Amino acid sequence: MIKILYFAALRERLGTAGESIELPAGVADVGGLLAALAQRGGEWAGLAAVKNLKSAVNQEMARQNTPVKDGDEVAFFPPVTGG
Amino acid sequence: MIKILYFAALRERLGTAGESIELPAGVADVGGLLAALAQRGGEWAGLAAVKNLKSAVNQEMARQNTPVKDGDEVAFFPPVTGG
Amino acid sequence: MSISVQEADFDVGAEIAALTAGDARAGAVASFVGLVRDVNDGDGVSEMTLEHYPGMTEKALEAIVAEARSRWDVYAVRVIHRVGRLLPQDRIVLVAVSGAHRGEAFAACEFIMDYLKTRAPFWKREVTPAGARWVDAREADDGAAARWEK
Amino acid sequence: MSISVQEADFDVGAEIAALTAGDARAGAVASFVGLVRDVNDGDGVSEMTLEHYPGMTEKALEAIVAEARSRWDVYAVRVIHRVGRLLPQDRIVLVAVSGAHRGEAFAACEFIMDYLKTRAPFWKREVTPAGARWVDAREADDGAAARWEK
Repeated sequence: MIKILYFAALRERLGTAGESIELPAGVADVGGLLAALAQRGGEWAGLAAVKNLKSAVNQEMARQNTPVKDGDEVAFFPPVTGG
Repeated sequence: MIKILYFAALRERLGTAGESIELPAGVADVGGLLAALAQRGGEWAGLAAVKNLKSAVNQEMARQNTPVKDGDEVAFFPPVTGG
Repeated sequence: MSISVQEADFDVGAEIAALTAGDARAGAVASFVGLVRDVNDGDGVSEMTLEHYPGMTEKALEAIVAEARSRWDVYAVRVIHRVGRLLPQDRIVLVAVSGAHRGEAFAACEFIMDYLKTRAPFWKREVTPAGARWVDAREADDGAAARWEK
Repeated sequence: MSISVQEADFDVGAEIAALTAGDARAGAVASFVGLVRDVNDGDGVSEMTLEHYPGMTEKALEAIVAEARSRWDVYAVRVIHRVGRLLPQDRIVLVAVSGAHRGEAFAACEFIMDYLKTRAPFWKREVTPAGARWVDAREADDGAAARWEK
């Protein structure tokens, strides 16, 4: 299982703050997970195309090629705007 | 008449915080005034040689060639160390 | 504790004083307070809500402060960031840094703010006359953070 | 009044809050507090006395603030500098600057401190175990001020 979290505009757009799913077969990194989620269609299809989409793996900023493995916490969100 | 003020270490060294004197004959700028004061001898003789001596004319930072005229307020002091 | 993420407001004077209390080595405290403006991108803002990523937020701020400490010889660092609903003129963030001299304190304080703006997971949602909207990231913030890259 | 030269201590939190009171354009306040250290040039310091040039001090600070305002788009500026006898950990100086965004506020605040250190007529006399002495100007301060020259 992996835990996926969605924040801010992305959370609103997808209509969910998060989910726990089995790591999809063949997914080894953040880019692979995005591709797997896109297969759901609808809003999910456009996920990887969201402008400046940011991600984190286990609460550390990540990139498309950051590894994802069973047990990880993955988060997707827009560019941060705090401070 | 001109008013001359001395501050900090210079005030202590010269033993005076200030004086009012007639503008010495021939003195047209800060450098000229220092030369005239040096003629007093004693601690005054070394005044122009004080390391990094600073001056002000009418409460504005000055240089050796800043003009001095009758009625001016001239100040001499070491480099500033506030803040 | 040098880092706090909280809904409550904070006392700037007390925080700055606490940073150097009992530390007579410190000759300098540089600090920054960020506030809610009543305008953004030309539109009036009547209120905003700050969302964050609990857990990661604190880790990200700790990493930013650790990076600042590795670059400059500073003594104490305090970061407070509010979350939840805020109104114009409300304080959002405080960063305060003490050091022996001002150069290090200023640099570390500005560095922390620049990195916080681009690396700490906070998102602002503001209410304008046209409705609520998520605040877009400013390109100027990316530029500000990039200048610290070695 | 944006500039004060005084013997009395000041309230950092109140001063920073007053800078943006009623001004919802302001999104940023950068500030600096200078404190008396208990050591200087390797010697213990038990107390210090700050002398200044009444009249010129205020004029010099006004000119520095005016120069900062001409360089950066900032809203409010507050400078307080104490004179007289001070003990380690006592506050010496406060510079606080508000602006729309942090870049201008930080730059103006640091600029004012750098210029104050080299252009405002204050002199520190400190008491060490070896007796009283006038503090020497730091070369680093000249360097800090020089970097703002156009």
